[in-house]
Amino acid sequence: MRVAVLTFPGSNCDYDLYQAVKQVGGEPVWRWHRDRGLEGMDAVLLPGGFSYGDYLRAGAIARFSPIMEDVRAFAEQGGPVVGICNGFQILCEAGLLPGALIRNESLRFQSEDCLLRVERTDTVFTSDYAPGQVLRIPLAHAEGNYRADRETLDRLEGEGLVLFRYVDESGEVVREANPNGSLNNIAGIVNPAGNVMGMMPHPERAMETLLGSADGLGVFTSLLASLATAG
Amino acid sequence: MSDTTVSEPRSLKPGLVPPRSGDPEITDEVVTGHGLSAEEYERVLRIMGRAPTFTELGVFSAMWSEHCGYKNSRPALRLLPTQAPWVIQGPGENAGVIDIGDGYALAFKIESHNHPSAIEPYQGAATGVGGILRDIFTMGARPIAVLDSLRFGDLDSPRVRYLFSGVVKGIGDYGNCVGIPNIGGEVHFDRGYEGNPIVNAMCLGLMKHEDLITGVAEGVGNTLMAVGARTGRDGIHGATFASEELSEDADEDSRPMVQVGDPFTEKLLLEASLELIKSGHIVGIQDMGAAGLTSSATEMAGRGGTGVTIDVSRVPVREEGMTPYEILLSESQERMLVVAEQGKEDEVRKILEKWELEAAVIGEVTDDGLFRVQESGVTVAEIPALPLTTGCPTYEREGIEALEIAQLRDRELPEADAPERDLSEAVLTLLDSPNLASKRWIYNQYDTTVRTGTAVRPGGDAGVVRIRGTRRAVAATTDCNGRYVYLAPKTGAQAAMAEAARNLVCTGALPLAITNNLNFGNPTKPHIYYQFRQAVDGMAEACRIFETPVTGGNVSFYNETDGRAIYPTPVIGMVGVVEDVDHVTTHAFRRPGDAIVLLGVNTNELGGSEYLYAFHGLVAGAPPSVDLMAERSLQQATLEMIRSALVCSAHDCSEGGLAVALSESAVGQEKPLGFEVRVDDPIAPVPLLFGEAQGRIVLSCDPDDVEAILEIADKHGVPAQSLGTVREAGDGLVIEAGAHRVHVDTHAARQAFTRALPRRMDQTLTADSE
Amino acid sequence: MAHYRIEIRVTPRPGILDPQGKAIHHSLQNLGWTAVDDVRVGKAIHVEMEAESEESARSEAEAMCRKLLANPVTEDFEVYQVEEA
Amino acid sequence: MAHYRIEIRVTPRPGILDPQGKAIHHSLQNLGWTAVDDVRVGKAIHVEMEAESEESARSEAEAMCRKLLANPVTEDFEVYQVEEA
Ligand SMILES: Nc1ncnc2c1ncn2[C@@H]1O[C@H](COP(=O)(O)OP(=O)(O)O)[C@@H](O)[C@H]1O
Ligand SMILES: [Mg+2]
Repeated sequence: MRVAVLTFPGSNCDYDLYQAVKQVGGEPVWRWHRDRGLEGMDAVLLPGGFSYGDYLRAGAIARFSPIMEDVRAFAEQGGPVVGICNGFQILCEAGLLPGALIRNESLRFQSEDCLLRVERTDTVFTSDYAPGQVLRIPLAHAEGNYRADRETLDRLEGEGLVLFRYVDESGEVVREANPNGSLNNIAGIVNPAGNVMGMMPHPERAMETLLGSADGLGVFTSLLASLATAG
Repeated sequence: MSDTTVSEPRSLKPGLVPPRSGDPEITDEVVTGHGLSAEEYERVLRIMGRAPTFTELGVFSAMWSEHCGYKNSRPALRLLPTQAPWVIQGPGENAGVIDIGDGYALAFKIESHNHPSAIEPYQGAATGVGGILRDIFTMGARPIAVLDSLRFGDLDSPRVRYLFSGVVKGIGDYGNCVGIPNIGGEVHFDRGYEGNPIVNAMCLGLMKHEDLITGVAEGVGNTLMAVGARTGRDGIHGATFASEELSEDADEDSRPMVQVGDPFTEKLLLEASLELIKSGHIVGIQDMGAAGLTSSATEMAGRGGTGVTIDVSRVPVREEGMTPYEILLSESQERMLVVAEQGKEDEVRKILEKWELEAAVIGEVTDDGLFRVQESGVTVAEIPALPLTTGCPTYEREGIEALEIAQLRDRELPEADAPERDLSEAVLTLLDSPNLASKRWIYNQYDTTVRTGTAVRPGGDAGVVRIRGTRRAVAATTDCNGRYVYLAPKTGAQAAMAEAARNLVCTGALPLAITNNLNFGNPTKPHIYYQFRQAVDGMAEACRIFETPVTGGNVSFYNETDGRAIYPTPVIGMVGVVEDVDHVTTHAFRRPGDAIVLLGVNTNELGGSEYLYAFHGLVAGAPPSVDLMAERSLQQATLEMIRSALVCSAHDCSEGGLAVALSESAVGQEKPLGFEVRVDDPIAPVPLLFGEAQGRIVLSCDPDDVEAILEIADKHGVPAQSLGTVREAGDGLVIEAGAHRVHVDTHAARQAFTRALPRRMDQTLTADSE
Repeated sequence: MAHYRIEIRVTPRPGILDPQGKAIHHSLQNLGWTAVDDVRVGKAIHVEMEAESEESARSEAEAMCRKLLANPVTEDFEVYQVEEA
Repeated sequence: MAHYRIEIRVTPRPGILDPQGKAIHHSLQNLGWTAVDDVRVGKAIHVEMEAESEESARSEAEAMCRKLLANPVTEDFEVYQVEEA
């Protein structure tokens, strides 16, 4: 399974994503933002980091990178696209996912493990998790505060497009578990077609217990499994 | 005072250079304003065989500043051991490099940005991180971790809170953006640093042996290229400025323009530099750091035994009308000087373009030993290169201990015999002390997990990063207790070395080498020079006994405000290797029922302790003594226990003493535990619980393994005793000391420990608070 | 063609949380400015460009805002000053 | 007492590197706005407060800038609009 890992100027989790894909048996392929073409790719990953230094707004400049036209086309044909952290921000800026990510309520960069509840397991990104499973996954961002207008939010909730939510240890959605002020404790969402996913926490950093947690594996094994059945 | 310089290097005499129109005339005031003494100026005249031009004077001033020239430190630094079979690159390069096995090498270095951070904490600290990252990747190594060692005044001052929060944000924003995990550091708050904070940043980088490259201008005819950001007027004469004392009423305009960091450009520069080095198109590369283009060009020529010619009109600039003087001395960030193989300039440019950066040809390597600067072809400076770097005058000074410090050390201490307060309350108060409390408020602002290598994050004894594709990991720590060094510089420096080594072995790592950052006051004052010299002596001895040579470092003098010096603070940055990631150990107790064992000996030493500062506002007494041989045995014993898989947790026992070390192991983790221990040493309870005796480590292990642990300790001649047991959180923290009993509620202890910094920092911050 | 200096203001849309404005408001109150009852923080963007006329400079600036400088989900923009220089 | 709306601009001091402005400038050029030759980015701060008079509102705002809103080492500020509302 060939999985494109994009690198924008300022991406810094591309290496980690590359390793994660490799670890679950996929074939990661580097793609520099000025390279064109995603032919032959089975999935596309947009990494975390600080594309263009997060200047202006996180993701605002990267969304105009040449490769983003190909990402849009790839997504429109139903290809799976995952944006993590800065990748999520880019997908929102590009309009491939609804809403926006603004400054954390604390106004500080926030780096810690968070607990996430898996809201749906019938997607290509979460099929290897148990319903309601609580994951421990590192996050590290300054702009992860998810915002959308009322209407969009109602649609996300109504159509079950929220994939991950910040929760406490017992799996409850509580204010204290919310690291950045996101509406409804939203940590990750999927588009209505179910093939474009964005999340702020970093599953690729939770791939082995030596580093603290292996709970992020499921995102990558789910994706690879779906590609195997699709292909 | 004696001038002990090596004989002047032989070199060509420079030709005549007419003054450049528009440049100021050189008067006595101009010379003094450039920080050169009359004798030093005499020396300039001898080297030049004529009067320097204004541009040339600027170059001498920067290169012979304390910061670049190590005027007052070089003779003492020669005393430090620098060799071991695993040292690949010792002092003198952008960073030191050691072999860490499996074909890998580790580059590492520490650097200070104290002065810039005192003026503009955010940018000062940010650019400090930027500079140290560049020192690492110019060696061909990819940065894999950052640590930061910080000192501020007491947090009840609004100005201190402003500095502290700005510095932390600056360090975080820069490292986070570039994507280098922070794996540890330290911070101390003490009135001894009021007005003059310390901001030291350390970086580790990983490479394969064959990727090593150095900052050498080799090969006559090779091309000098300026790479990265454009040159602006920022930070002109920063190196000279960093070599002066701060004064509260310093004229704003006399200060160099603040350098602003651009971590985004740094990230591109990092990738481009590593690609350049791999490409084989370049022979040398160096950061344009302190004293900018001047120091990078002359140092590279000095190391190569060559000369260089630069035309400043070819340097890409940010502003119009910059003079040669300004271009040569600008400290604009995110710039590199590269020596490209002749004919490979376009290849170099291509790589930089891919990363959306500029590369401009600005000069070439020559064989005449001269640093020659031209402006559109007209020579404006011509100086023998070697005397600029190695010919800097150096001074070995008389040191005398200040009488009042000797008196402080000898004074009688309160509570050395009997406690004046409730001991349980005292534990809670100490856990709430910003010096002992959790530093989570800091490292929550640092990305600690990017690059997916961090096996031990900040908050433990040392940070640990595993090396992908091997069983190995590297560990690093920074340590220094300035109070100890203040009270007894030699012992204090040895305590810093000993603590660093203990911190490493507690994570399962064998200490291998150090870098150091010597933060002191004005070395021309005899009692400051005394501190400096004693500290270096102490460090040298410890380096020899621990077999941890020095591979590089940094000296920051003149850390004084209005004549008051900081505590002498020789920060030790120590690195080590964990041979098998299975040995990685942390400080946190793991399971109720585990046995708690103390390695080392409790002593009756309360001097220099946090207890005295917290309850009596005192920095006094003799700091705890250091037995280097005993420390070494302790290190070896601990490592053997860990490698034998006998140890569940290991924690260095130092600041705050035994009571605090035990509490940290219990509540310094997300799921706190309790403990119950008994200590029967015939020592009064306050020094027993809160004295900071060196050479101690608190372990926990399976009760069945206690005997094996005691046996290993015995084999190494390390005293050890079983103290008690890890308990459930609900059982509280219990210490019986003779007839005294400490009982602290676990939740209360955790609250004190975790809330200490946030509680103090959740207040309005303003830039102008006094 | 003439040279224009353009001042643009990009501000959080009403109803959108403005954490920075909230924090500054809070700080101002702590510092004694109790008469302050609202603070909003946005970006002040200064652009210099060549253009045919003031109108065309303005309309270019507005186009930049729509395309790049402001995010319509969370921000409003205003080109409040266009000056020939 | 009356209610005032105050607009403040805090900008990087001339000569100080503005990496954000640089990146936006670069991006605008890539998007075809080649006539742009400089971009600087600062903060646009909107304050609402009660004050005795326009002058006093202005002088309070300037005091806020000096005390909190601008960093004197790296930033200049300007209270460019004070309006009764
Ligand atoms: N400035 C800092 N940056 C990052 N981590 C820090 C900093 N200060 C403290 N820490 C973390 O908190 C831990 C505890 O700090 P400290 O009390 O100095 O520990 P120790 O006495 O073991 O050196 C450090 O080991 C480090 O991991
Ligand atoms: Mg320490």
